[in-house]
Amino acid sequence: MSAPLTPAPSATATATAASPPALALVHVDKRFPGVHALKDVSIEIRPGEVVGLVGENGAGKSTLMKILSGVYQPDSGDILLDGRKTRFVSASDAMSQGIGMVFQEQSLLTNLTVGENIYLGNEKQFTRFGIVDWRALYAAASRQLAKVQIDADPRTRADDLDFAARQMVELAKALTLEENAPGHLVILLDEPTSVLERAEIDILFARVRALRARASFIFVSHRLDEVLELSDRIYVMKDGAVVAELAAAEADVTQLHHLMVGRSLQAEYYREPLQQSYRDEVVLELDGLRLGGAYRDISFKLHAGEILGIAGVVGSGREELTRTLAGFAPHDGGRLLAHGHEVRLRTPAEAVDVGVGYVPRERRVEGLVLFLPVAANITLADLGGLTRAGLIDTREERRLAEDWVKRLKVRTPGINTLCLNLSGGNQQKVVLAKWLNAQSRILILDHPTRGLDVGAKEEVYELIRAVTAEGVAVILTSDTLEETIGLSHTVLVMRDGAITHRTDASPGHKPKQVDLIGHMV
Amino acid sequence: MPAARRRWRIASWAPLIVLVLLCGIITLINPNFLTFGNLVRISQAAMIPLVLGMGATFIILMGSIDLSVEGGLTLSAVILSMLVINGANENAFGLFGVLIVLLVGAGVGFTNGVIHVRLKIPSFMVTLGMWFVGVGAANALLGGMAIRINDPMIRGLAIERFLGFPWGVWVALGCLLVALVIQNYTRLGRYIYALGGGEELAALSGIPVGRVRILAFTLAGVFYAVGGVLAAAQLGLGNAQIGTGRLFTTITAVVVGGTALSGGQGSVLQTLVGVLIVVVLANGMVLMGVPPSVQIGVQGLMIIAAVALSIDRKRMRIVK
Amino acid sequence: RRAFAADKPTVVNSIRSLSNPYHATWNKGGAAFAKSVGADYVTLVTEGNSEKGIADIKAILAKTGGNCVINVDPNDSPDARPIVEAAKAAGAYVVTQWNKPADLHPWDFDPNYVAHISFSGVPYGKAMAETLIKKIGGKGGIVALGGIESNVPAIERKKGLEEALAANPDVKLLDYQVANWSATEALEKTNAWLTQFGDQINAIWAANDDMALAAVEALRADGRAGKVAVTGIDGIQLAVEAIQKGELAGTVAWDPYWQGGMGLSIGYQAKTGGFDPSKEPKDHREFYGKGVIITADNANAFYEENIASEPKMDWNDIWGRVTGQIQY
Amino acid sequence: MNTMLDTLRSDGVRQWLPLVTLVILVILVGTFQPAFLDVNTLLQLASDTAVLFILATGVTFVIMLGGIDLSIQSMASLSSVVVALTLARYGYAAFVFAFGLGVLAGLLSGIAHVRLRIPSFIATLAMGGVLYSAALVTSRERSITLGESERAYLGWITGTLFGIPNVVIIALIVLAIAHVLQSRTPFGRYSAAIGAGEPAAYASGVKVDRQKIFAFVLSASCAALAGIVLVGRLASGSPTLASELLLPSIAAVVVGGTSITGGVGSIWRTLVGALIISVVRIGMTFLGVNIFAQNIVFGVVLVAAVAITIDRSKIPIVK
Ligand SMILES: Nc1ncnc2c1ncn2[C@@H]1O[C@H](COP(=O)(O)OP(=O)(O)OP(=O)(O)O)[C@@H](O)[C@H]1O
Ligand SMILES: Nc1ncnc2c1ncn2[C@@H]1O[C@H](COP(=O)(O)OP(=O)(O)OP(=O)(O)O)[C@@H](O)[C@H]1O
Ligand SMILES: [Mg+2]
Ligand SMILES: [Mg+2]
Repeated sequence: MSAPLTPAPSATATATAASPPALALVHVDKRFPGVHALKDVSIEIRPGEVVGLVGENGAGKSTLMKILSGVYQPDSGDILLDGRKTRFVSASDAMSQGIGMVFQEQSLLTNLTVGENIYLGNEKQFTRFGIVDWRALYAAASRQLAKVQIDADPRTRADDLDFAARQMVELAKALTLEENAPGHLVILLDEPTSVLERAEIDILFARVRALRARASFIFVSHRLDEVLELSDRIYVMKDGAVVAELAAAEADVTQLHHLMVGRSLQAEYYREPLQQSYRDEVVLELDGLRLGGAYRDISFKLHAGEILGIAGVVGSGREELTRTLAGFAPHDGGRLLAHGHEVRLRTPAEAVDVGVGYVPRERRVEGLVLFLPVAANITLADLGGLTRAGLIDTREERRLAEDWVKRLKVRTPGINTLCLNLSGGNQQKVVLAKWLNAQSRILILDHPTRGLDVGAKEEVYELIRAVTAEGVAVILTSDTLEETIGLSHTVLVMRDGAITHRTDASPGHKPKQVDLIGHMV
Repeated sequence: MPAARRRWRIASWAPLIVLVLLCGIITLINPNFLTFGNLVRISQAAMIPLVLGMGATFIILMGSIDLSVEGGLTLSAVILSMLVINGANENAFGLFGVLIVLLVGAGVGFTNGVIHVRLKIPSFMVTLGMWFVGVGAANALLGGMAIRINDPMIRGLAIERFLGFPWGVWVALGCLLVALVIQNYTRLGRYIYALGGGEELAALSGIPVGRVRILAFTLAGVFYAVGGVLAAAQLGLGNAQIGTGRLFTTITAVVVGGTALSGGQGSVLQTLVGVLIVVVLANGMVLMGVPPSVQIGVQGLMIIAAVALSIDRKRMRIVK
Repeated sequence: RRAFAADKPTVVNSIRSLSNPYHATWNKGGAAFAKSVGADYVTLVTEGNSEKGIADIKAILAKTGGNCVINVDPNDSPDARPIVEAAKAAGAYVVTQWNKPADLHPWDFDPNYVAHISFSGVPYGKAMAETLIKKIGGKGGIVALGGIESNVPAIERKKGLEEALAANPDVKLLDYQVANWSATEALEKTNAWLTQFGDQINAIWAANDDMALAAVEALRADGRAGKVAVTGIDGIQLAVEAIQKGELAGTVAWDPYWQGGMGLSIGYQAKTGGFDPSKEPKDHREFYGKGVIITADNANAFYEENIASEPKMDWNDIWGRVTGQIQY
Repeated sequence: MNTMLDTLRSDGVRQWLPLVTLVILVILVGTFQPAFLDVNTLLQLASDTAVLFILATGVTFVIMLGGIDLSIQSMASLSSVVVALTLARYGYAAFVFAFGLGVLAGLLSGIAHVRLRIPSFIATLAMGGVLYSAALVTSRERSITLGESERAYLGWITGTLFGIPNVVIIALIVLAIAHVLQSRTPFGRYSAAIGAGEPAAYASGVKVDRQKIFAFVLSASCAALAGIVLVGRLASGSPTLASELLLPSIAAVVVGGTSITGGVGSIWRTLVGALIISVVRIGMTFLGVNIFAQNIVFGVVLVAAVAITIDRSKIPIVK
């Protein structure tokens, strides 16, 4: 891609003179096999400051954060802590020097309790003669949980918490530094908000602001408005280099977008003009559908070419509903008709058979086989169609895969690259390619843009528009209401397992967010 | 949330329920089963698998596997037989000899761990190699013969009793206690679970992953050495076949107890239950008069039944 | 062929493993013989794996170009046929012991298949059972530990036991369990019996010494050492010592030292022209060797002659222990 | 050590490492004992590897999926017993019968594993016990030697074709079929997908259970075939005929570089692995390695071979 746009403004120099930065990277370089992840990056974080970090998928944000937190070591360049050169040989080393991190991927161990997770790697303070005093540890963990206003027993196993709660626990974990490390802290937040609802985001932001007396923060998010809201100063990264540094007060979303992607934000972000009215053909019909305590009495019709957005908070039953339609949790009451035939989807295989494709929220677990090549992932759901006399037609497979890679503009070195090595947005495109290749008529999109940068999001939106234009029906649950409204023809709101509201959302009739929120809580 | 935790509890009790059921059935068929004498014998039969199971549990909790059980045990038993008062040489190191044997066990485990971690070779293969090496070395030391142990202290483990149970059983219970403390009250124990739950995540939390692995293998090696001491005490001799057949019993016991081979789930207490299930099953088979040639088959079916009854299907969505 | 006819043939023992005293002693006998004629000596072990055993033998045949003598205790009786066939094809001479199919005969592979040596399990299994029966005064309960079920010696020894019992109706066989020649398993089975039969057990018959010694240990741990009579078979050193101490009532010594050396000697003399196998009578081709029954009466003497000192063997006395042709 | 490994990191080189290891071992033994490189010796080596390879091939299918099959040696022994018992009466149908029994046993292991959700380690260990008991009972606990007339049916196993032993040809046919199954059919692809990421495969509509059951069927039927070949080689059947072949088979799979946790591997690797095991074993005999040192050398060489052959870049975490 293109070379860095502008050198970092010299404003930095003057500021440094005033107070030494709490933490700084000076001319840091980092390479992975085949990837130059960080190119001569210099940034600094001043005491009490919240620094925003934005950039496309793969721009190098997480790599930078991991260098700051001791997970990776730079190939060259220096790390300055309070103006002194230092090295972090490991994550625990960085922690002991006051650097804490909330990782982008969910990083709680689900087989341990919340309390154990919070102090994992940090039990020493509760250890006497090698024996851990669990009572003290859990009491301390309770105090940490209270900080992030999570009302959970620290003895709960982490996998009994939902994603949002886990994210808050991770924050609580990073905040243990407050007690453990002397002096000024730097807390690195890598996309902490991507799984959070607005209310929880508010808690998080309040917490960050309250802590500024003791800590500086780096905040990474793909939601540019949030970055503008929370940060004092913003670094923009592109292709491994810092291409701009600006004060948040003087920046706006359009400008950030331009700096990140190299082109302007399209006025029509959700491609609304491309939204066509859907067809009459009903592909999926739910009639009084019910599943245990999860949801009940769900009825709607999904038409070819329609995007049906489902809004609702955690626990509203929308997650279970999408899992039912994808074949993971068969309903136990009511009727479900696919293309006019009554079905009960007991396994994803049965769902695939009736034309359903599922784009899961946990892309790296359920979406892709990370250790298989791109081509194998694309054809995985429809190998039958590639099989001649029992054998896979590998030539045809290659052709198809290359075709999809081209059509969806998947950025990959080749179709034989392991999916593991693709960026989030490109991984998501491969998931979509898989279902398009299987000729799915019904796509269940579960948070399809989670973790994607604005540019990648736009491409995914465009893709969704394109497939619906060809008659594919979509059921969408999304991270933000804005996205749900922007994309959908119809929006359903669920609360406590039932539909509380349904509204038309075709262009020109888009409902307001506040109206929907009223039905959600 | 509380509901979820209760479900977990019940699932981990399931093996115990299976054990009680099994004991009930055997007692119905042969009331001798519940005599004190038989309980002592079951405890004698269980003491070695229990000690070995403690070591293997830690390894399996990490998601690894240890096939060097027999190698470690055999080498330890043989070296012990050469160090304490015996029928082949003039050595009489006594307790000090036991200590040396424990160090040998630790050395075997440490070697496993270091090769596994530093050369990044799957534990399956490293420990398979160590199995051959351990038994081979024991064999080379003995030159094929067997050495009788005459040390009264060692023999006492199998013969002398305290509160009706042989000392070896108390040693095994001591090992259980040590294992429980390590599992529940030390950082090593916690880190072992963490590695089993997700090694990359554990590393991100600053856990020295490689060191934990090496330590766990070393610890397991020590347990196998204790198993070797008990086995030598029980048979009154050291020979190169003393470990034969113990590996699969050990792993079966661990899994029957409900510890997942994929790591992260289970505990040494569950292994105690698993060991008892396996030992009671073997004991009961004889008591119930099952013909020898079908015993192993019946045992297989019973183990399938036991595991089917006691596995927590909710937690283990993926079973490999 | 690479090897010159003038070269001394390599002498090879193929046995189950070197981790049991029986075969370890066998191996010593083989080494002693090799030394006596100045031949190269090779030991092969099957580790209980028939495929490995056969493959190793074929490797030796290839390596020596057939200029070798093999004395083999096949892992399982079926193994004997491919071993003999391979030896014949390579021109090597072979002696088998213990295991071979009933319809495989040395005289069908003249001259390469020199002889098969076995020890009838039946009379010795019976003798041990009778030792026990005498010891317990002609009546009482007895339990028995058997070897690997498909194994010929295990089957024969069990048959001897049954014959003895048939002749003594007052002695009851409480249970027969298979412990696969293994001490560990024998210990477990004995433990279970102690529960099941308690004081009904007066004697334990074991198909080999390892199992018998394990039974003794189980009794000792249960506080019954000396109260129950036990016999083994094989005559390993520890068993003889146990008889001396009065812990074991009897065993049978096959003299593995003799087996390891004499098997080679027979083959070696045939190979080097000492005699022509095809001219020997059938009872020199398929014969029972002589076992020595050891009880408290002769244990000390046996110990002195065979264990305390290196046994003295006349390796040229090749037919000295023939006790008759094998009957199938 | 590490830098040397680094230079070998590129995919093209890495792929050939197992084969290179094998060739180096062969040359090594051959240097000291030229008789080892004799065509006949090498053919002998190939025939001696056939049974091991067939067993290992079967278990490769299961290992690719992330499971394990510990019942193969009992299955092979049972198969030998069944053939030996029925050959006189039914002729060639005896082989079909034994093979069918393999299919059935695999079906049962597979179903016990997926339906009852029992780890394959335990399910197949237990199944192995059941099969062993079945072999003991049907053979009445002894080995069954085949008579002259029955041995006539074994020509297809014991004979040679253009100087190549038939067992080698049988092994090559197994290799060809297994290779195609593994690399060219949906089943092979699904196995890799399940081994590398079961949740994603499941969510993509792969019938995970069915693939797993099929893998166990393949494994057990390969074991049955191995048993049949053993009957040919030993002219008899016995409940312990295939004893001690389990671990070498699994070791062959792993030594070839297939990941024991599944997802990565191939039949080619298993072939090379089986040959490495044979070469090391027979090579020690050829080189005259002290009998007491053999087990130690064997263990060390196995570990060293794996250190070279496994492809760490495709295994997320080495466990
Ligand atoms: N461990 C690694 N090995 C090889 N390449 C890596 C590794 N980690 C990151 N990369 C590569 O380095 C580049 C930067 O990745 P990084 O994760 O820092 O991006 P990011 O800005 O955090 O993206 P996102 O917004 O998707 O989180 C990418 O091309 C990525 O593929
Ligand atoms: N929620 C889940 N997430 C991931 N994997 C799952 C989940 N539920 C089940 N599995 C896995 O999928 C397998 C179950 O597959 P499934 O029952 O769908 O096969 P199937 O299509 O029914 O096969 P068959 O047609 O032969 O019955 C199990 O092996 C289990 O490990
Ligand atoms: Mg990132
Ligand atoms: Mg199903």
